[in-house]
Amino acid sequence: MTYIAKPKFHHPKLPLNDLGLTRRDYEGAMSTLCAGCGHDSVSAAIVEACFELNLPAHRVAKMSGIGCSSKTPTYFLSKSHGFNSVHGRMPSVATGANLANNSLKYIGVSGDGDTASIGFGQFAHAVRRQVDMLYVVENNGTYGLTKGQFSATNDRVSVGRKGQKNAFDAIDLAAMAIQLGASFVARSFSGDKDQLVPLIKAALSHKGFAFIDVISPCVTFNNHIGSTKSFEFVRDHEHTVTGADYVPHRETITADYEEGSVIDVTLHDQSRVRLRKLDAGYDPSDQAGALQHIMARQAKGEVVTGLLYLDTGETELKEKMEMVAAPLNSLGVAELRPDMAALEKINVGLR
Amino acid sequence: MTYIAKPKFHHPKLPLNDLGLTRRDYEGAMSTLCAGCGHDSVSAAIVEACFELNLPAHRVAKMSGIGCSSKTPTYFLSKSHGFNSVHGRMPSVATGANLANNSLKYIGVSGDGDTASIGFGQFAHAVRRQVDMLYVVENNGTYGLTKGQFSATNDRVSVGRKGQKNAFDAIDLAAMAIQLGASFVARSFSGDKDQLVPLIKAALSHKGFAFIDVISPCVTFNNHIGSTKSFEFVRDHEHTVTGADYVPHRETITADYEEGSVIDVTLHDQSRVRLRKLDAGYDPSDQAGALQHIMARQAKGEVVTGLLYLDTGETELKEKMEMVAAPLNSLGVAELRPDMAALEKINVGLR
Amino acid sequence: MRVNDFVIKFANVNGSGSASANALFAKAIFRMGVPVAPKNIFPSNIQGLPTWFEVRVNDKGYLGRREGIDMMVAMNPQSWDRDVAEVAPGGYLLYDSTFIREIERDDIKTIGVPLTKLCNERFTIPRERQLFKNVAYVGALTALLDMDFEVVKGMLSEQFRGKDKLIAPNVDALELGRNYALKYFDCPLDIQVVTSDAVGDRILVEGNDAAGLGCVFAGATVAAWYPITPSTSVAEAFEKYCHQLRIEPETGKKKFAIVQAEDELAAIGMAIGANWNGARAFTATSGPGISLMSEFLGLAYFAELPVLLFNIQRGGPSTGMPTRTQQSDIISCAYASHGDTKHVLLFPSDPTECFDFAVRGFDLAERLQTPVIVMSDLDLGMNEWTTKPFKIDETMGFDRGKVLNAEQLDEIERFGRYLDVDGDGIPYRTYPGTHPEKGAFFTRGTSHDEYAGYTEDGTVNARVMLRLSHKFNTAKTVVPAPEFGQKTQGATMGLIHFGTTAVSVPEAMGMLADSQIHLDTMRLRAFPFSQEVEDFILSHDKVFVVEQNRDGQMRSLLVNECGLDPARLVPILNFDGSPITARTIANMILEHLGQAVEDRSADGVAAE
Amino acid sequence: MRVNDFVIKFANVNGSGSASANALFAKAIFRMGVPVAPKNIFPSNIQGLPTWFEVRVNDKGYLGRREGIDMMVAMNPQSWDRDVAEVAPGGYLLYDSTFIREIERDDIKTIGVPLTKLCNERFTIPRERQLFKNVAYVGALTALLDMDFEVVKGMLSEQFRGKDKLIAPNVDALELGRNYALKYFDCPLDIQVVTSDAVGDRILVEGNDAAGLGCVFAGATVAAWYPITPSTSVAEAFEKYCHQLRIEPETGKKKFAIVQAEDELAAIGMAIGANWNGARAFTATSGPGISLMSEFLGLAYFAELPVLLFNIQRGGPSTGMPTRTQQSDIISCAYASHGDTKHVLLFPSDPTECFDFAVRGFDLAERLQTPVIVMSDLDLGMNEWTTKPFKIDETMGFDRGKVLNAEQLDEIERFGRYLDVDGDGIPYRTYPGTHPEKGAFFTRGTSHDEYAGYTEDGTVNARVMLRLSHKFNTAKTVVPAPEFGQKTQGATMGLIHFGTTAVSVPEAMGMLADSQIHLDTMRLRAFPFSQEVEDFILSHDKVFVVEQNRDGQMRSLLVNECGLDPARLVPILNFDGSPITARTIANMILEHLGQAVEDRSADGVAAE
Ligand SMILES: Cc1ncc(C[n+]2csc(CCOP(=O)(O)OP(=O)(O)O)c2C)c(N)n1
Ligand SMILES: Cc1ncc(C[n+]2csc(CCOP(=O)(O)OP(=O)(O)O)c2C)c(N)n1
Ligand code: SF4
Ligand code: SF4
Ligand SMILES: [Mg+2]
Ligand SMILES: [Mg+2]
Repeated sequence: MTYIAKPKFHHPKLPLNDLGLTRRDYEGAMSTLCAGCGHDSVSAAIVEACFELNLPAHRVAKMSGIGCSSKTPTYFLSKSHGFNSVHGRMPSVATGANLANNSLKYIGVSGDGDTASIGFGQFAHAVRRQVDMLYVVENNGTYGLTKGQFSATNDRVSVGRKGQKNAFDAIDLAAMAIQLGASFVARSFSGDKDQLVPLIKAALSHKGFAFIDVISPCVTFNNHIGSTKSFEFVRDHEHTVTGADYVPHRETITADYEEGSVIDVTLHDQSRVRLRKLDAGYDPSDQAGALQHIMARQAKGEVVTGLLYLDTGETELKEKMEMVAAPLNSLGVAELRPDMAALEKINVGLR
Repeated sequence: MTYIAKPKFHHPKLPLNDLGLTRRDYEGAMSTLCAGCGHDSVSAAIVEACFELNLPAHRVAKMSGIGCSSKTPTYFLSKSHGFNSVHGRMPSVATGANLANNSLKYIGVSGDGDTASIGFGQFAHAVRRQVDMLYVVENNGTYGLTKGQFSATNDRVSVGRKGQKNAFDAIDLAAMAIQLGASFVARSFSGDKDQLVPLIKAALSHKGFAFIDVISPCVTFNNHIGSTKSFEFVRDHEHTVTGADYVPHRETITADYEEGSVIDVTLHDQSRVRLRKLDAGYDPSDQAGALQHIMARQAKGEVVTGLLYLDTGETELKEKMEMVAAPLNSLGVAELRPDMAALEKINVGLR
Repeated sequence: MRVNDFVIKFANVNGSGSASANALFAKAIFRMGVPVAPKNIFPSNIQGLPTWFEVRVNDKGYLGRREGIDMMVAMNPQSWDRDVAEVAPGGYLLYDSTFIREIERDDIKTIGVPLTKLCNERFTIPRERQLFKNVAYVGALTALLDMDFEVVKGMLSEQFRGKDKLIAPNVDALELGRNYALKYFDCPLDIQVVTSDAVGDRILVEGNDAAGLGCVFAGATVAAWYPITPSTSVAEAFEKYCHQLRIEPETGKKKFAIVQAEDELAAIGMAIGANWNGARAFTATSGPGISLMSEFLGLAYFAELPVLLFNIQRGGPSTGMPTRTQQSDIISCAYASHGDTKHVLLFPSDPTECFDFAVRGFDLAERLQTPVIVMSDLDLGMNEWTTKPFKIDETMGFDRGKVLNAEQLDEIERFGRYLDVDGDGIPYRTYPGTHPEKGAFFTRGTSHDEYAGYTEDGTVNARVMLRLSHKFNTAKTVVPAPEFGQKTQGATMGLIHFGTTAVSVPEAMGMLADSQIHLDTMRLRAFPFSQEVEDFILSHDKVFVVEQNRDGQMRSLLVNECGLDPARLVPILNFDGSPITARTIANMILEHLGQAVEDRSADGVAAE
Repeated sequence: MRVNDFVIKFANVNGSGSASANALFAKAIFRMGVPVAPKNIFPSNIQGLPTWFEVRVNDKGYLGRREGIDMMVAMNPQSWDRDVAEVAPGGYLLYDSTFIREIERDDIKTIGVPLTKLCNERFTIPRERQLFKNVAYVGALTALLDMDFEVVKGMLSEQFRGKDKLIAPNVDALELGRNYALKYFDCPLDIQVVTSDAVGDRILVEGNDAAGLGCVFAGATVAAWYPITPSTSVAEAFEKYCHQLRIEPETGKKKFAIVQAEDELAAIGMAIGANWNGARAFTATSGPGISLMSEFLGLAYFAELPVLLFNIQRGGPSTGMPTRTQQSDIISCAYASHGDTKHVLLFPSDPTECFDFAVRGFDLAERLQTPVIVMSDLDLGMNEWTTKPFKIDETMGFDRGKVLNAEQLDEIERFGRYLDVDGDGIPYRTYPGTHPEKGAFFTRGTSHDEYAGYTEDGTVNARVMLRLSHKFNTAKTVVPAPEFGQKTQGATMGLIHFGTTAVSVPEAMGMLADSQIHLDTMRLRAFPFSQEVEDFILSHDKVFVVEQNRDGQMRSLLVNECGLDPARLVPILNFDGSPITARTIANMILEHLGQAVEDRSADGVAAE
């Protein structure tokens, strides 16, 4: 909601990025979420990442579905166009937008209800198509906006606020994304800005479908003891398999990491993501192995975070579709409409 | 279609099952599929399995979506009720039917278009709910009924009839089912009746969600060289990890298998499924491991078949829902409607 | 003096705990025997935004929303300006005088109670300080409005039964406000509540609660739903009452199954599957869900499957105004799905009817073998209404419609699922598993003959479609008949209304009577329309059709289905998302008739 | 003698290769300059079921379907009985006399050609033996009907250009049949084709092919679709023509993107996303897809997003008759989605108009910022029609509607996405990424103010809703106007029709004229209806509305939107899934007028 105008003056001492912009320039309207909601931290992390990446905000498009999480695009990047579509159908809208103009950056924000239930089919197929976008699920295990029903990502052992038991297993969206072939898959925690911001930066620099499952607690409906999506639980059970630092492409690498535990992967824009192996058994380039590892650890009640899978070799949608370089929406009559002679030839062929 | 009446006389020499019925009693109307369509073999396997299991046909309900595959319930078990619902939505209809009366056996038949595209969300959630049913996908990598478009299970390397390339990776429905927690997952081939019939029998004896991904070639649109769903390709690339034989619960086990390579698993109705390890590295009770194994082999172009995953410990929907033993549809006014006194008490509480 | 006849409004911040205090206030008046109509006006968000609670108190039983706030309890600085502006001249403004506020109006009376200060002094835990402010202003109101304090105190004890140590601080907070008011103001004011017996045996309940309860008494065993405001509480109520009334005592097991589906398509799919299989099953949703369910509704229509669907309408189109009320899904429900389809609709106008139509809805759906949609709305579903107590006729069973059992199947030669045996257009069905040899058939959404066999013969299909039309004609004779309200000798004009508009109609008629305008009124309760509906229209020169939507959707339906000249039907429309008021109805009719109109506060939102 | 005026029907088994032989036959007549109307009547299955191909040959240009088969080529034993029964008295039955058949009728003439025998003798490969039977009967027909053999032979050469070694055996098969006929029958029969110039510059093309081509010329770059009969070929045609016309020569890359979506919800979601982002995007579907798309249609209506949607209507409701034609989605499209919504519809009546409406549809969708639905049907979409050649006006660009670029944004003070700046109800939009500082806004389906800000103020929302109504009124002035056909001096009765019914109307009018009945006719081309539509109705005492559905959906729309007395509008309905015939129209009108009616073969399927 925008009823409270937020003063937007530039404090002289605010740090500027390469575009001469401050963090304020990447903010949005005032949040109307509950005080303390994890989603607000995710918005802040997106702001931070875009600021640090020097992204021109108007070249970003914000896509979402319906839910508290899906509302958040109003609360960051107010200079970007946004599209708050219908429940669970953001992936298709983002796919269409992407086809029309692949030169923008797409940030899709969704909730676990929005993605794992009503939108599960669209999510899976956006992954499969390798739509070039960052897809963030703000995962709180519950339906915030409709007041606290279990979502499909709620763990079987996780109980409701009033002690309700959950009979069903959770859908692990990150594991799903890996199995479906997403080329960048991470999990993080809204409470862990140091991990989240570099992941968002790397994801935004990746070409292809980048998925981040952010555990983002719902303070109102799912932050109690017994919930596995509470701040406390995640803090206590987080296990980071791969640390990821984002290195802009101009920066040279300084060798301050231990030999062997660090891998540098060059992203499509020549920036790099520096992976730090925090779990010796984990290989973020091995799809089947990563999956097995995650499933095994999660079965033990751990929340596996970090960069889970990265494949810089996969092509993204536009390449798959063999489209021309120019955005389709930039083509005019001259490029698109054949002339009357071409039409007449068709007429002749139909006689 | 039923326009050609099929003579239904009992040949005196046809073998009878324990119910005194012949295979003919389990057949349906004449198929209107293309001659040679894999789906007809699957129908035949279902007939065979039901005959051998001595199932009273009227206690089976046949559920399907839309497609050539979804038409097939007309072609088997003509004494069973059938429900040919809408495209991709059979899982929800089957779930509802199951809740109403869990004492019937449910056989859901779907296609790869029906399940992996439009119905992907419903499929995933039926798995997650452990609906007690046999769910068969007659997987031909194509949309048969709408004349041969690629489906989402079509492998990336598989080319179309006219040489069309496929830019996208296949969704492996069996792997999906495993990850989503289905308690019985198998893959088979319509051309391999010896493997398929016992699998169907075991699946029908299993309590919970039993999934069989049957590669069932479409002779009209996807049986050419270059297709990975052709009879030839599957025959050449099939790799069976676990053989499964169904053992009725009365039969004693005769030890004619090699020690160590055979495991007997008791199903809920006390029948057993005898698993023969054909791939030493494969353990059909290890969810994450099985998944990894399948993904790795499939990546090499193999078609992994057999019983892929079995978990007899998982509860099915009705148990999860803590429902009474009697089917809900058998309860009458007396069991369901509280009396006026109860209502009056509620009225009082609302004053 | 406004005794038992006023409107009070509370302006709060949502998530601040005001809801239960406000509800307590309204219920206390109800307990004093005075009819109330509380309305929650809440944002589509969880915490921190403006929310209002409006209570109309009226012992004549005029309980529709009314313009003009006699007293505003203004607790929210965010909405302060408009809250102050909304007080009727001569009305009261109660506010938290801990903070200094400029009040620009001199035509209203202000009552400052330093609620924050009082609570901060008395309580120490921050959350308590916050919560008890709400209880404290209720306390102040008991003094100001001269409410029966014992009633209010008693209700607190009831509310916290089991958590007894919460009672004392609550009563404390109540007295904090009450004593302050008694001390500093001339209590009572000229707005007062006096104990009465105007409530009679009526109850105070939400429509969705009643609907959920109705489903229990209707014998529904399966509910499949997907959360969406304002329908969520139908499923929640069903669950609550099932837990009370439907647990098998011996085993603790459930004689019901409630599934939170993955979306609305799945929800209705499950409900259809269960009904096909002989269980009574329903789903509940709102606008966006209706759109998503429309493919399945077409299947159920054509394959002739019963299913009950509650549509708790909210502001459309699209996601629209999810926390506001409208009656704008009439057309999309009546003709839901592609192809030639028509669906049975029921229009409850109070919670009692939500209950009754749940019970009757299942009978109709099974009798007619078709979807039945109960067209409630947010106002009815999510607000408490003073309404008649629930009743059932214990001598009546469930009408399961034409279902053949094994014995009956044995008696017939050849079962034809879609044969019109009785000439009423309604065929016979069988449940799966009934008979080893007979009665099995294939349910399909593709064209079929009378034996449920697939056919591509268009003539056969057309015959089936015509029988469906005939069945829909039969429906006219079994759906709830319209109810006739005011009937004036020789009136040449009539008024048609339905659903929640009903509560404002008698008052509107009174206002019109003051201008010597007399209308006969008819309340529609169902679609398709029975002959009486057509007769009513034809027996008047002009009929006003009052609706809460932009396009006059019910009017369209009337014209279309009764084949009437639309010139006879004058649309009276309100679609700003708040319940239509008597004044709006009266004024629009007066305007149409070219008469002088009394001032109304609703400014231009109602059109045509 | 029936020269250039007859109906011939082929009864085949599908998947047996008859389709191309039959099409060859029809096209050959067209090449001889005689207008033809071929119609495929195919099953919803891939192989082995009865399929028919009906060709009407008529040099007066009466190309609607006509009852009475002058010659039946009966190749399918499954459907033999009804095929024989369908031959008009005095007509011919051509059959494969390899097999002995009882023919019970003595009022028809039989022509036995031992096709199987001839082909088995000549060809050795089983598949060839099967396929060439079809070519052989075409050969026989060239002799029997006196067709220009060189034309037919020439077409075979064209068809197999590149696979030249197939030409000879095909010609062989052709001659096999031809020579047998010449030898054993008195050729030609009294049914004949004579070279003519009645075709003029017309082309023979399917509506879906034309629609796909139209999208190319309209500058569409994104197509997202999900396979469904009978709409699939729209996307396929777009793909085919894009490959011809839209590959960047330097790189071989595509100036288009076609996505086979995972379902219809995704298909329209993608089309909407692309349009939002400034590309022209469309989708194509049929009934079930319309139902599934309705939530998104409501979003596009309310958030004011252009999108073009082709609805190739088939027999409803539900999965219905997927391979039969109907016009039964009028209501579900006009009012698709919950809440108060209305959508722009276009009604093409031939392939030329499918092309034109694709081009014009994008202009309208972008000008009006709303969905536009092209309401074609299976008959039009999947059959070849003799139709005017395609034309474009090269001097005209695309009308991209009110879109602000960076310079224009610089010039305005404050951009308001939903402000009615010009008074026509149409606001201005911007594409994402246009300007670093200005013009960004949030697109949403929730209630919003003129600056696209979220609002829960019902009055503001009502204002937006009223502007949408106003915009819809503006639409009336820009959509294609109705076309007036026959206009008789002083006629008191009129006839309204639309879509594929058009092709049967002139002939029906001729039949009525024979009974001294004269009607003025008007063909609707768009919804909303312009003033002319209302005027036409009001200037006649009685107007027949001809539709191919059960419920008279267009009539409802006319009554509802023009506020007319339904008594003026008499429904003429056909919904058996086959295209309406002139005889049906004429007879139903005669019946309505109480006049004697000529015998019709369609038995009772058309109602009211
Ligand atoms: C079609 C449809 N169904 C249901 C809803 C109601 N609804 C709004 S938000 C929401 C769930 C949101 O959950 P999630 O995506 O997890 O977001 P959160 O609020 O938890 O961030 C639902 C069911 C809707 N808006 N549209
Ligand atoms: C809502 C809807 N969309 C599209 C269709 C058209 N349709 C019918 S079958 C089918 C695909 C069938 O493919 P699959 O499930 O793989 O079955 P197969 O024919 O290959 O066995 C489609 C898209 C439909 N009937 N309903
Ligand atoms: S309800 Fe939960 S998810 Fe929604 S804003 Fe509040 S804390 Fe966040
Ligand atoms: S089209 Fe393919 S899937 Fe369909 S019946 Fe024929 S062979 Fe089978
Ligand atoms: Mg959530
Ligand atoms: Mg398939």
